[in-house]
Amino acid sequence: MEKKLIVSPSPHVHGEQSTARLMLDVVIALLPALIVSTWVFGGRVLAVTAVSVLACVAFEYLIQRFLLRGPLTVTNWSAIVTGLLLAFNLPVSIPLWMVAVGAAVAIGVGKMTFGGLGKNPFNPALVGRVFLLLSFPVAMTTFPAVDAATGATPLSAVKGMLASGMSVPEVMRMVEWSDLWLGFRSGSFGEVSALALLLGFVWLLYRRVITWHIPVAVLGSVAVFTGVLWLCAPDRFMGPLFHLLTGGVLLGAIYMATDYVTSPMTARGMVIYGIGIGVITVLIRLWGQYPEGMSFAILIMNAFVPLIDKYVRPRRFGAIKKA
Amino acid sequence: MLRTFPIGGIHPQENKISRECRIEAMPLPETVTIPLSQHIGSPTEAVVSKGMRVRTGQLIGRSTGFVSANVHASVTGTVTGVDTFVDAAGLRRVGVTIRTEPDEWAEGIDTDDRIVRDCRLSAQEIVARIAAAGIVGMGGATFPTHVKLSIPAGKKVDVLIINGVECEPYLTDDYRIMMERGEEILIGARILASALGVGRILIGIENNKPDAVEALSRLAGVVAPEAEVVPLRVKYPQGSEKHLIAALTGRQVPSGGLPVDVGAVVQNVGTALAVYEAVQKNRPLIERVVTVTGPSVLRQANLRVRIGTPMARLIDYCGGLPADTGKVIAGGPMMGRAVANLEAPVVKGTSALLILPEKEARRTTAQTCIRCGKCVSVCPMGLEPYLLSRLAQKAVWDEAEAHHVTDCIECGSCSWRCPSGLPLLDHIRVGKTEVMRIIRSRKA
Amino acid sequence: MEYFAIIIGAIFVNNVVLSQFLGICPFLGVSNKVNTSLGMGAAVVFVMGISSIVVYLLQYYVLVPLGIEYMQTIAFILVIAALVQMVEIILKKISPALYQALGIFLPLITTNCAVLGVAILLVQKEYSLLESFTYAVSTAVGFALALTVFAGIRERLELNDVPQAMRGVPVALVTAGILAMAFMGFAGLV
Amino acid sequence: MKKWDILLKGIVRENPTFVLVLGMCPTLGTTTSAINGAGMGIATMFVLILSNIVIALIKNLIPDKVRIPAFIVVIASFVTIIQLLMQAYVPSLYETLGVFIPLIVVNCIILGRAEAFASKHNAFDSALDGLGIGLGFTLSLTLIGAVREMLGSGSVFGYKFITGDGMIAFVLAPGAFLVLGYLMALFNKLKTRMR
Amino acid sequence: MEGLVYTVLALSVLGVVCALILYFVAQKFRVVEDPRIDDVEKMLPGANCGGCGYAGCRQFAATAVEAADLSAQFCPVGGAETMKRIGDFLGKSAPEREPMVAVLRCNGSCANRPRINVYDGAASCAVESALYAGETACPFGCLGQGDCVAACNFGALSMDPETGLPVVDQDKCTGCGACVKRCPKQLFELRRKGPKDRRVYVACRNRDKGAVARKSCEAACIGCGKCVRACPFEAITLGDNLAYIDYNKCRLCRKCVVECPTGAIRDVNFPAPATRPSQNGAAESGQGAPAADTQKGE
Amino acid sequence: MKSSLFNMVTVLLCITAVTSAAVGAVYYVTAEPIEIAKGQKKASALAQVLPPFDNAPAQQVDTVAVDGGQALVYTATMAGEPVGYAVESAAAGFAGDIRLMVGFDTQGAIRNIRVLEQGETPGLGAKVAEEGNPVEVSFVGKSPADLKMAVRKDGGDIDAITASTISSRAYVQAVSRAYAAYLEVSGGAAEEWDTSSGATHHAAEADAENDKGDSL
Ligand SMILES: Cc1cc2nc3c(=O)[nH]c(=O)nc-3n(C[C@H](O)[C@H](O)[C@H](O)COP(=O)(O)O)c2cc1C
Ligand SMILES: Cc1cc2nc3c(=O)[nH]c(=O)nc-3n(C[C@H](O)[C@H](O)[C@H](O)COP(=O)(O)O)c2cc1C
Ligand SMILES: Cc1cc2nc3c(=O)[nH]c(=O)nc-3n(C[C@H](O)[C@H](O)[C@H](O)COP(=O)(O)O)c2cc1C
Ligand SMILES: Cc1cc2nc3c(=O)[nH]c(=O)nc-3n(C[C@H](O)[C@H](O)[C@H](O)CO)c2cc1C
Ligand code: SF4
Ligand code: SF4
Ligand code: SF4
Ligand code: SF4
Ligand code: FES
Repeated sequence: MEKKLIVSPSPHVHGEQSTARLMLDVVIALLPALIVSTWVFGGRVLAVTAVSVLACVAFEYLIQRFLLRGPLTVTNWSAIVTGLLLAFNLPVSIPLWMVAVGAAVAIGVGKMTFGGLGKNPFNPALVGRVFLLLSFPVAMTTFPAVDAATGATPLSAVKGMLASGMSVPEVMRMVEWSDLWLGFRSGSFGEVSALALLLGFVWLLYRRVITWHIPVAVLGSVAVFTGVLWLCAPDRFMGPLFHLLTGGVLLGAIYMATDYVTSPMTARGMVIYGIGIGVITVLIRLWGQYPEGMSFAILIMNAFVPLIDKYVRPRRFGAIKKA
Repeated sequence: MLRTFPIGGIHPQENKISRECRIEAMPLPETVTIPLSQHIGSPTEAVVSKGMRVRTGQLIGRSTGFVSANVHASVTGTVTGVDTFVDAAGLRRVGVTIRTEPDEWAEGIDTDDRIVRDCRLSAQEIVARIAAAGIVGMGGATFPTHVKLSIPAGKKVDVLIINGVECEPYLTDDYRIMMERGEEILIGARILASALGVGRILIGIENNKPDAVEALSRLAGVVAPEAEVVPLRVKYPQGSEKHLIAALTGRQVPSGGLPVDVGAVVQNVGTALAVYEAVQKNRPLIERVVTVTGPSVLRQANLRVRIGTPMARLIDYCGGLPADTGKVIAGGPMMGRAVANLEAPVVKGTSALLILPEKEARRTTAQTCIRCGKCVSVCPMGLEPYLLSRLAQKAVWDEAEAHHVTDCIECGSCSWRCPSGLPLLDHIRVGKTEVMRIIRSRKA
Repeated sequence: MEYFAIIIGAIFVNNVVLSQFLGICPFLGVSNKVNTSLGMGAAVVFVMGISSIVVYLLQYYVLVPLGIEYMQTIAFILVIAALVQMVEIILKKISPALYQALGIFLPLITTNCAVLGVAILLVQKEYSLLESFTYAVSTAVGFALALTVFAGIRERLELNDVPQAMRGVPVALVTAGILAMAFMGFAGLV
Repeated sequence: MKKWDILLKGIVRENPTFVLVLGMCPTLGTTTSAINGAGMGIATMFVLILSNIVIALIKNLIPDKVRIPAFIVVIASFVTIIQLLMQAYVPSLYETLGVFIPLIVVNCIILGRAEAFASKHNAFDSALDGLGIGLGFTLSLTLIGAVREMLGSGSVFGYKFITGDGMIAFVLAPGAFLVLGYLMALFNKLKTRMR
Repeated sequence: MEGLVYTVLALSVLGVVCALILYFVAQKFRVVEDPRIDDVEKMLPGANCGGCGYAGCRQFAATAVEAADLSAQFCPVGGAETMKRIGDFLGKSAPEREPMVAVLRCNGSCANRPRINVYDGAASCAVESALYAGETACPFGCLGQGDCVAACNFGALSMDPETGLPVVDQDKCTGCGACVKRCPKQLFELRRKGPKDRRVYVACRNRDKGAVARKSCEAACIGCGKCVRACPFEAITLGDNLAYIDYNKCRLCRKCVVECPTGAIRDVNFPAPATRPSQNGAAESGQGAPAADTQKGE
Repeated sequence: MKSSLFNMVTVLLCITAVTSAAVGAVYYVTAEPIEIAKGQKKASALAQVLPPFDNAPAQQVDTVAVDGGQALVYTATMAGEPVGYAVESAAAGFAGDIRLMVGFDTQGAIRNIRVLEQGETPGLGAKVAEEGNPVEVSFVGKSPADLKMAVRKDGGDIDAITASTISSRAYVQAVSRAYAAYLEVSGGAAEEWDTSSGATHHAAEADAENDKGDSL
């Protein structure tokens, strides 16, 4: 008998991007930061990362296999991205079992509860991280010292100093800008090197994995908000560059706020979302109890994404009413 | 910066393998089966019966309404049946089967190759000839051309657009006729313009065919001074008439509206050629150019084929079905329809036979939507394909309607782009059909 | 600044639903559609605003002078119930449109802990009349905000197939849990 | 209906927390530990039984139009009584449960049972119904409290089995939602499996 | 003791004032509504908890009064008892219909109807049907993508991997007709369950002429009309080359079953297999007695 | 039962009357135990932070305005002579006010400190309420006048609770306020006491010195 023809609806060809490849690109983009962190903090970085990634993949597999009994999708690399980003948000000194707990919460609560990839309303890595922060605040806010610097992160050190009555110019004089760019400072190990993170950003843009909208909106709104405050009261508020380079702003803006699943679908929506994140981050940093607000800000804006998607629709062709 | 349409769009691999193949006439097949309905609108009524002898170009199916198009015998021979046959989709259709003999042309048809430039007919006469010749849009939609030329009262058309975009990958039939029959196309365009009473003709051609742009521009200076050839940035689906109008004039056809609403009429280059032949040569639409192509096809070709020729004959003529064949597509890879039955005939709307090898033909297994928003960003209509597809799957028709599913032009950009390989358009099409049905029944 | 602190505190920092656990039943029950939750939210704002004033007057002009503060619970619930019902009846008559948009949610509010809870809290916090009103309205706005955001998420979950066992209330609760985690970030804002 | 059935249905088949999903505020707000959960449950049960009895007794005397207000007044009185008693004799528990004690008034379970059961049955059955539903409520709250306490502070009923702290998130607000959510999923799963 | 007096007085006055105000407001602002709403509301627990998803008991009542049936509504507080009372009051309790069951009018198993091409689109009958005739030569038969299975809310349908056809579990099927509506090929029909759950029907929708039909599927109805002639009760009609058995007239004698040359007629839940000239239904081939069919018996 | 205006009002009247009477009765029964229960906490705190006394300090209250609000000073006497002062003061912690009862002897040395009220995070800031926590221990037996009233992180002498600087700061500040109130009532030089915060200026200077050359 003759060969059977395949029949399917159009289109019959497909673009070259695939989900797994996109995720792989994110992993590649994160490598420079991982290398810098290992250099700065030592080999334990790799241990924490390995535990986090392996635990994420393992939990996803186990849950899919035994609880959901659905098709296995662990091969699409998304759990690896979650694992990497979760690890990047942890202090290097955290006990490894806590990393595993964080991974369990990230994947179990943050992702698989809702049905897995693509269905979770909140960023899984951040659900894991915030859970750890709330549960083990001591371990999560104790950072090992780097290179003679104090153990405190720049943000909390500055917050402390300002609280203890020092003036901003005094504090600013102590900021070692090159360390902020390169990564010689204390903090969650993935967030320290601004240059490495920006390098990854360029890769993601080049591979067209993400668009500029979210990162630029986040960074822009942080810069504008802190910039205005700084111009109005330079002796009370740190300048915008300091806020952009410290804490998790870059990591969050480039890699976590851009998570497809939990961010808006339209360009305009993304800008609104990004601005929301920037503003909330600064609010928490300056007036809240926590020295850093990026994780909370992203989670809070995640919650608004469905509403943004509902009310901010794409520009339609021929949307003008028929004459 | 070249002009293009404002929202979305993609750029798939062009793969115009057959672009250098000159149009050649395909030998007459042994039999042809000519469907009685090859257009949008009411089917025709057979005026021949089994056993009758017909001549090439003779009317065999008479149009039964305004939106309908005559069907003519494409060969000379004996009618062996007016009966059901199985079409490319495997469905039962009614058609006239003719056993072929050497051509004897029906009366009044000018078979001479000489180009006739002048046309002194009035608009009505032109439209009447076009209607008599059974011309339908050759761009794929097969909408009867005489209907398009009858502008409804109260509407005003100020520009005729000739669609030479050919944005689909692989296809080269429009390109070849532009290269080889440019002068006739321009004369056809002038005839169309005078039928519409407009003095401005825009010819849109994507910039991946600079030689066609150049050739037509040169000819336009000679035969059609009112025509302007405009090169366009390469972007799919520029060939869609709404997007072509937007690219050329900046006007957007309103949602749910027609080109006439913004004063434009769009015709394909093939249609313009057919109009030339109908009006100047009195020759009905009995043949068309079909690209036969595909990565493993032995002999790439652009064939002039009589309507009703079984597709299998074209493939045989081009070296037979390659061993690795997975899929045969009537049309381009973005919009064309996969063929289930190769014995089905070529019809007025068949622009190409594309033969894809198995490994390119298979779809990747669909994963879940990762909400990347890429489908939204490429949709040329500014829709939200991920949502429409989901709503259609869940049968939430009112929401689908509220999100303008009926605006979808079925270009397939969304499915092409989706990294998760979701068959978005498959579902959207079902949703669109269902919503259209609901809207119609609401009106009724 | 005092009022600003009350407003921010009540809406974000000590959100009724997410950190004080008041009004959870309607939060889970009426959050399937964004449009419904907007109506419900508006109705709560309206009722809480009025009831805060009435409760304030009742407390400081009846219960305290008579020395019977311990009758607070009974007196408040009675007055709130009557008030809500009255508003409903009047609304139905004078503005059927408004009733459709907002009034239909009124009965739900009587047995919503948030209204009684806020009444008790504003007395506990010894707010002045204006402060009470501000506090009540902001709390209600916080409720409406949480409800609407939540409805948005639930509409989205509705389209995605959530695992069978989690469908309905369980996934809603987990979502609320994550939302509560996120809102903890506002700690200390005021 | 068999007496036994009246009593038992509140515990599983019509469990107010896991099946009816009512009275969520105290369920979430007071279950930071097993003992707090139990306390709240018992307080609610007390009101539930007494108001059921009283309403069953007076149901025939009440005109339709003021039925609901009358019930509310009865319930509110019992709530106030228990409020006063707790303040006097278990002040520390009263302080922990805080505003949720007066809020028993608006707990939908109580008015719901008054309407759905007590206003149609005799006093004894109504008391049984109150006891059953109350037990179901108390058990659920204690269970939730125990889980949260175990995960959050590493102890159950105040008995500590690990050194140091647990996962503090579970004693905080988010933990309440999470624990209840997953317990409910588990409950659903068990129920379908049993069927 | 003085305090006690105040307490009683204050509360009583408060209660009475509230009652009076409410009474007069209610009088003054009365709105005429369907009185049944009030009646239904009275049957409800009045907890106004929102557990039903409606904005309070009254809205629930109003919806119940308006709705065609109560299947979409449930009051968690009142429970089934309350729902039944409301249903009885409104006369909307499910009417005692004759028990119906869905039957599949297609015999085109893989064995009867070889695949001649491969479908590679979205796994949905609606999509496939909109595209083309399907993977077999019969354009009328089941496409096998299982839209009907997804449509069934009661888990009564499942795809049989052997035949590629859906199977009805007659114990779970409630006769709701969801599959009838969903199937793009209109292959499902609701038929009377029949005495002892027995029924006879033509399991085919092929309207091609006999020769064509025969070529596309071995078990197709070829419109030969033998059954029409065999039926003593005139229950069978022939139209468009297709036979149809009217279940109101059919007395389950099974004369047609024996007569049909292709085995297109199905009999369900009969004790012994009827002798048929051809035993080629794939569904049948696997099973012996009781009579083969696409329905799972008890 | 059918409703009429008359029976509605009567029934409602009866029910409110009966129930309120019942509640009233319970109230009178429980009034005394409630009073005692309420007083108990304060009384026990007073007993723990003050030296033995023979008066009723709870009755002998001075209200002193300090910068962040009010402080209550309870004076304990023995045979008419003041033997100690207990000061109730508060400062804003991580979550709401931390309210302390600070006991001073007549020399101004802190005898003991009890937490009356706090809403800090369990497992973290809530440790300020535990007896013998490091912050409390840093104070007991010393006079604020001899201490640098700030946590070590801010350059002071007070040990903080791990990862709870904010709560510890609030604690220090509350003690500081208590001391100010104490000075006021006991006739000390209250004006010279700076209660501004747990961190005074010299602390910040010291901090800056320590950190010279460090990068952030
Ligand atoms: C997505 C899409 C792509 C199209 N591409 C082309 C094209 O490349 N060339 C073309 O002539 N018509 C194309 N068409 C058809 C045109 O929209 C339009 O029908 C045609 O140009 C009208 O001319 P006709 O009536 O002469 O065919 C396309 C339509 C769609 C929806
Ligand atoms: C119902 C219907 C009515 C139409 N009426 C007109 C018309 O009045 N004037 C016109 O220029 N085109 C008319 N068209 C043709 C469309 O504008 C368009 O050319 C055709 O649908 C194919 O376009 P496409 O290939 O882009 O899809 C009509 C089409 C349809 C389906
Ligand atoms: C959930 C959570 C609760 C916290 N609660 C307190 C608290 O009650 N008191 C406190 O001083 N710090 C608390 N913190 C810690 C502060 O956020 C901050 O890390 C700390 O005050 C500064 O760190 P340090 O004390 O090590 O300098 C908490 C942190 C988290 C994550
Ligand atoms: C650009 C990009 C950013 C991502 N960011 C995150 C992230 O921040 N956290 C995370 O858990 N997963 C992230 N992922 C992986 C994946 O989207 C995530 O696991 C889904 O949220 C799971 O449904 C990212 C993926 C991409 C492509
Ligand atoms: S097929 Fe429809 S929805 Fe998809 S991109 Fe094209 S127009 Fe948009
Ligand atoms: S392109 Fe695909 S994965 Fe991305 S949003 Fe659209 S449907 Fe989802
Ligand atoms: S019976 Fe109909 S709906 Fe079911 S699988 Fe076959 S074609 Fe699809
Ligand atoms: S006997 Fe069989 S094939 Fe003939 S008409 Fe009847 S059902 Fe069809
Ligand atoms: S218990 Fe139902 S709203 Fe609070």
